[in-house]
Amino acid sequence: MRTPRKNISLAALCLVTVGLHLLTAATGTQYYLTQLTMAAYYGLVVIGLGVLMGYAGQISIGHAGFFAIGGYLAAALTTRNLEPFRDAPLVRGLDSLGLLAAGQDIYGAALLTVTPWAACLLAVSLAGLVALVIGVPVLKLRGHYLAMATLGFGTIVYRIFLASPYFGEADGIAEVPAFPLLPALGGFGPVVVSGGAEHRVLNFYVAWGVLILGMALLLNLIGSRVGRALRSLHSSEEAAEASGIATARCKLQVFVLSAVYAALAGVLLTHFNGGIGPSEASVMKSVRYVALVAVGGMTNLWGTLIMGVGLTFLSLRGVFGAHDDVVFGAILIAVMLFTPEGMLSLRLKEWARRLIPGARS
Amino acid sequence: MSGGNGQTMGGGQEPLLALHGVHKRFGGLHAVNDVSFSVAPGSIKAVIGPNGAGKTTLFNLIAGNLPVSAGTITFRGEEIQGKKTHAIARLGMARTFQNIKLFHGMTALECVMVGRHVRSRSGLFAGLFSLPSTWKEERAIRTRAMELLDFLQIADLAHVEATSLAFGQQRAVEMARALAAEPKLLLLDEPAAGLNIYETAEVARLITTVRDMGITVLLVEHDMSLVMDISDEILVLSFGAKLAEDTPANIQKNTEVINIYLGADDAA
Amino acid sequence: MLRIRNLDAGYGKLRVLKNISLHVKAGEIVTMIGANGAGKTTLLHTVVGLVRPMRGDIVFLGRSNGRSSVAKIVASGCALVPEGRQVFAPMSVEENLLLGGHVLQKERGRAAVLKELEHQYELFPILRERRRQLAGTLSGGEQQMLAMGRALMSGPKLVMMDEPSTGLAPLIVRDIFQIIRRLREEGNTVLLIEQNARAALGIADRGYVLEVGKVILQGPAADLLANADVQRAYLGREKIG
Amino acid sequence: MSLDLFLQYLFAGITYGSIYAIVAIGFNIIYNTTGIINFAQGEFVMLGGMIAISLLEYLPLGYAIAAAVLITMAIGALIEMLFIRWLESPSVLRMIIITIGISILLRESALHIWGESIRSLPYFYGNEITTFNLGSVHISPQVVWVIVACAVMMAGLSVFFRSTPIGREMRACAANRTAALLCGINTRNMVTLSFMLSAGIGALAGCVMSPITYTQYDSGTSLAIKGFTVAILGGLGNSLAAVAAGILLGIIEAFSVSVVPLAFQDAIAIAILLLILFVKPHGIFGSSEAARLKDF
Amino acid sequence: KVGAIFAVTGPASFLGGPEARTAALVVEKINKAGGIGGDTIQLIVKDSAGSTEKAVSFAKQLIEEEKVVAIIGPSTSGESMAVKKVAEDGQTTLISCAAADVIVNPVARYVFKTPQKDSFAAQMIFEEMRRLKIDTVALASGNDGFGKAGKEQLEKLAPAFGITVAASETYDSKATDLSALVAKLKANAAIQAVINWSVVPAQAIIAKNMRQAGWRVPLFQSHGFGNIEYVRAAGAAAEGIVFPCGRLLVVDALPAGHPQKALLGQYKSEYEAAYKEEASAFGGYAYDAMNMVAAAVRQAGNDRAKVRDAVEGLKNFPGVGGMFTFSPEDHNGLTIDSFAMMTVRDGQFVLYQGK
Ligand SMILES: Nc1ncnc2c1ncn2[C@@H]1O[C@H](COP(=O)(O)OP(=O)(O)OP(=O)(O)O)[C@@H](O)[C@H]1O
Ligand SMILES: Nc1ncnc2c1ncn2[C@@H]1O[C@H](COP(=O)(O)OP(=O)(O)OP(=O)(O)O)[C@@H](O)[C@H]1O
Ligand SMILES: [Mg+2]
Ligand SMILES: [Mg+2]
Repeated sequence: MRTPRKNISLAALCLVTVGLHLLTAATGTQYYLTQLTMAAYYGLVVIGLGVLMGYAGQISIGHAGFFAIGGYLAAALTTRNLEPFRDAPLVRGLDSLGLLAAGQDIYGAALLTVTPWAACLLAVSLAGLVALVIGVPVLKLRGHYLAMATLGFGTIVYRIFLASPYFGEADGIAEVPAFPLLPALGGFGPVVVSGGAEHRVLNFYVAWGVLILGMALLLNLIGSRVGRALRSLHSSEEAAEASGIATARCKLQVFVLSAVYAALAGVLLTHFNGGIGPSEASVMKSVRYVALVAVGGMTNLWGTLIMGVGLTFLSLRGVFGAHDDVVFGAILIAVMLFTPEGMLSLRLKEWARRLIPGARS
Repeated sequence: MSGGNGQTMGGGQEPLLALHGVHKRFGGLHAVNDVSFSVAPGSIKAVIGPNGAGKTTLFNLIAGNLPVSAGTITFRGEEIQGKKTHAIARLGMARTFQNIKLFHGMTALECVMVGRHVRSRSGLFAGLFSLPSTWKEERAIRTRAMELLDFLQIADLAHVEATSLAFGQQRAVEMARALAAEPKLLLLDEPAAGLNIYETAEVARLITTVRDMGITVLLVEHDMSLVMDISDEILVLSFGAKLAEDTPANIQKNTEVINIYLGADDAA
Repeated sequence: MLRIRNLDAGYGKLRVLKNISLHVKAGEIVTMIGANGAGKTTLLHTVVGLVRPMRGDIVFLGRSNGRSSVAKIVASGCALVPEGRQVFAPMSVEENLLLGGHVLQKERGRAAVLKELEHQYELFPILRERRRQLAGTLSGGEQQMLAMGRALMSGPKLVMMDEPSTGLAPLIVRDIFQIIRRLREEGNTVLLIEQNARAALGIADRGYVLEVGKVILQGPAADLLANADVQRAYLGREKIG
Repeated sequence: MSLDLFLQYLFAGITYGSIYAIVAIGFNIIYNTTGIINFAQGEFVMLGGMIAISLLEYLPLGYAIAAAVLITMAIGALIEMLFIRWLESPSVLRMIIITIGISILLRESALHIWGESIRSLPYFYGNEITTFNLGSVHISPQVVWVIVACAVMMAGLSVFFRSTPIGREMRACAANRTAALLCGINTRNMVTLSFMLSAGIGALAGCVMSPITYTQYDSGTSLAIKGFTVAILGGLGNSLAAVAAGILLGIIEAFSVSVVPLAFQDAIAIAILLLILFVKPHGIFGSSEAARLKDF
Repeated sequence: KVGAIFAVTGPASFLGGPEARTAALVVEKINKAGGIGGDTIQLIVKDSAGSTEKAVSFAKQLIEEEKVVAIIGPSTSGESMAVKKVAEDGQTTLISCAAADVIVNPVARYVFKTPQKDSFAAQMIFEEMRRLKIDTVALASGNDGFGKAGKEQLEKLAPAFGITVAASETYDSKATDLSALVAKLKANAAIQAVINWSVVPAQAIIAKNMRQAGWRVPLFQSHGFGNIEYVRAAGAAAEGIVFPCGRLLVVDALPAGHPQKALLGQYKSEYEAAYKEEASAFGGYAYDAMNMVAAAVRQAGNDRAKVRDAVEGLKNFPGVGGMFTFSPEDHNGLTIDSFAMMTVRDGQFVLYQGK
């Protein structure tokens, strides 16, 4: 009963993706795709968080931390030169596994780094692992205490990246190489994640493809037995437990899942931007993610997606200028005051009213 | 100890649930004090006692919502004190709550489907990738949940948000949710509270039907008409301690129970 | 004392009460019976101002309640013992009672409150034993008594009770009804909602029967007890079997 | 570590700690009435400092501070009336997000009014380099002001919430709004009052600490995070515990300097706090029982 | 059409704010004077709020979409490093207003910067120390890009001057009290002086905390101290602080013939008239960057590659920061001369005359 509706929506999203491309191509405004690509990655973080917050009811003000773990690790591994340690046993071991790549930096010096694929897997699994480890104690907390603990986690991650020379301290890491996702195949060129103008369209499709896939999986999840369990523990953990739901495990699972989403987004966006800075790990970023989920409507994954992508897109284009935060704060307050179900609920109702005028009169 | 077994306890059959010397302290308060009893499979056992006697606390101990201070609880031959609630639920125990706990934002049907949790398997990955096995399972869960709503005569409310239902209907949904787990033992905490006399009778009928389906019932209730009518055996608690354990007929004659709980002329 | 005329009320667009008229005279116990979801709770909430009337008016002690705030209505002497107890869970029993004395304190000062507190402890000795315990950890019955005690702390002229016997031991139920009678003897007026129709009609002077938001029957309690319809619907002629 | 150094660290810790504690107390006031955390609390601190500094041109120090406190209280009340008052039973999460929004708005407004430059009030007593010497330990007089202000507020508020009727009524509003209404309590006014009170306390804190920490349009945010941490660590709603937790955090921070590079100070301090929170999930002094009885 | 990326809001707004205001001022002045060859300059300012991802997004936007001839900014080193590659790929001149040496060292074709090199500042401080016979110092630096770059230079150059760095601490750029740090350093009796390197209010705080702790060793600061606000904030504790800085702060004390004097005076008075706040070195970075772009465009027109060449070809270009002489090997173009040592006396900046 739900399935077809879900699939129609997803198909519509695919169409929108292609449509956006064609529209920009037709109007010669392909440069919009750059910000659309970035926004899609942030969208991925936000929908992952949406499931955690809206469905499982666990607030996390530390998701920028997971994003940063993904991004920073990928950046560090693919840029930090292992050449001086070429003879260390660990490095040799990695090399023999084919996880290292030799290359040259932009000034022509020899460079030995971890390959992007290996770095990506490592970064994402580390983020997942961190989520698993801290999730056990953190998810025992509730309400404001949970908010505090996740906030604390985010702050710690932020501080560590900011204080470690390995991660470039305040400067972050620049000159991150492109990420060859797939080698050239038949008529298609290689699929790479990189910010170069020549890869713009390709990257747009990669990002939106990842987003759509991520969305499809989450939609599956919330319609499933596990999703139902999540919603039930959101409302009463005691009753959920009594129904045989291992609430701690369930919460942990989504927590890790959403961390993996955030980390993956972090990895891909870092390759796309060619760098990452500490602002990506900051508390304000985490707060922003939470706010985007809220603006989209807590238990409305589509709303979260649309608001997440839409607002980040506008912000990345700098349409609000120096008033970015002000506008954001104002939207936040307005939405929470007038349509706590999310911005979309307003319009949907209006449309519904317009579509069935007969019912009114 | 539960020497005097109720009639329903078949010869030599092991009790489904047995408590031995169970204690629960809250700071200085001894809420449950050295309580031992057992419940025979297929019987209905009621726990009564003045307000604050420790009945709900006892339920919370059995269901694993609270840790015991001392003593053992055996369910289906396994010691369950210290186990997690959901693990106990998996063993075949389901309950309803004194203060109804339905899930916000879910329809009655969905609430009951949650109750099916222990009877289904598909996990995170199956859910994420929507494997065919999940579809099948999902359909089965849905069908079974509808059957239960039907059984409780609230099938027409299946798609109404559970928390906006009237009180009695919410009780029914809770019951359906508990039954969905196909438990061996059903704990009911005041199932008739807030119901009028007809609804209470309905509940009584329901409980006996459930028993006849082979589910053992342990219930707490203040409505004596219900308790005396349907239970096979009654346990009386007072100030956390066991005061009496006997058949309804004998309990009604027990002067101590009359003095502290039933009141002189209120036997029905 | 309380007069309700042609009252409509509900939630959002949902109209729960339809054209209700009733009255309560000083010194009376009036009971209202009705099935689940009939709108009994909604009615009490409307009287006390938690729900706004859509139409009609409510006159309490000669003043219209229609647009007053809950605080004003309570201060004018109309107290509600809510359904589901609603105690201040993280606060101690004594604090709960003192909060009930808010109105009294404003009008007659602290000494009066302390005196009233003592009075409640006499009515409900168990509360005195548990005065330092957090209200949320009380057993169901204890909480119910606390809720009643709290409402009575304001020294109300009209006490409205929403299913006070729910979840109470038989002995206590009788105590509660005893207390209600005593309240009348002390000159209080009580509007009582009960599922236990027989007991309620037993102590009441008059009764109303509510069904899906409408008053379908009313009259002296004894008449209602004898009414065949009421018997069929709410009293049960024989024991359950 | 020499005794001198030890004492000097200890005092540094107490200074930080008292600052965090006064911010935390502000959180607790609103929490005690509404059950929500007001994330704009840090902005009240900033506003207090900024307004006092601006008024200093026209008024002597004492009056400027008093006026700043009053104005901030008015702003607090205004915010409550505009954004909070007319909401019907909002969820906790919704309130958190609204207050986050308010905090962003206040901060950005401050940026547009006062610019990004830093300001500060003059020292109440002496100047930047005046110190008291206790043995070989040097203490700035302003630190004494902060500690005294913190102690007075803590004591005053504990008494207020524990034993005055208004304090009790404020707590009742948080515990169960409907029931509070039924007791004849005007819950809306209570909430407004709590916003005024916490805005006032925040503003006062902002003034007292301004000579030490300076005031900038965004100085509220980091203070708010620390204050929030401390409020939680102590156990929400308990001002006494907040002070203890604040000083604990301050001392951890001060002493961590001697072990690890300063850059990791925050990470270490918060990690320790999280560990404490895992062991005592409702704060060091919070009772788990009481916490379970609150709904969020 | 010129693009600008500044951190107008956010944690680095103390840089981006004056920079954006200055750039606007310069553009307005040029346009009022008839623009360049009859065309007015259109300045597009983007607020990055100090975050790299926004800086990258805006840089791409400016290059691909707005087709600007050059970009000035960003304000911080981290952003500049991230944007560097975008500018190279997009073959658009970028004149960064951030300090770190790595931005132009090694040289990237299209990337320039206007702030003086950290290494010059470090050298000047060390030279002064050698004169004062100080050989053991403690470093304190902010945890932002500025502090980080300074720390690297100081640590690298110290051995060459025979100076030992006995302790090096990094503090948070939002730090509100550093008395614990000061206590720790003070406990080390070998330390003869402290060098603090940051751009944030902590510069005033550390001065204050040192004096409050009764510690009298000399305090050296970086050119980040060149903002009168910090002197005011530190009050009595600022007296005697020594730091290298561009000559903007002491313009009145410059000898009449000094090549920068007229320009500095003009910038200072115009800025202060327009915004009612004191001009700081930060705004100067943008002033120079904007003027360079204008000069280059005047020479080369609207062709990006030619503009780049023109910037690289600037020689003896008078700016707020000093006299710029770019070359293919040097994209900063300043010499150590661009700095002068200064100190604080009676709450005012004055040229440092030695002890
Ligand atoms: N968490 C707790 N902390 C302290 N005391 C508690 C706690 N939970 C229950 N109690 C106390 O234990 C006693 C038993 O409570 P319980 O809820 O089990 O009573 P009950 O028999 O279910 O009563 P009722 O029939 O009124 O529901 C009561 O006195 C109650 O106040
Ligand atoms: N807050 C609410 N929002 C929407 N509908 C409500 C709300 N509260 C009650 N209702 C609906 O109003 C109707 C009457 O409810 P009410 O609680 O007044 O009944 P009642 O007679 O007190 O029933 P009970 O005996 O179960 O307490 C019910 O259909 C109920 O679903
Ligand atoms: Mg109970
Ligand atoms: Mg009701």
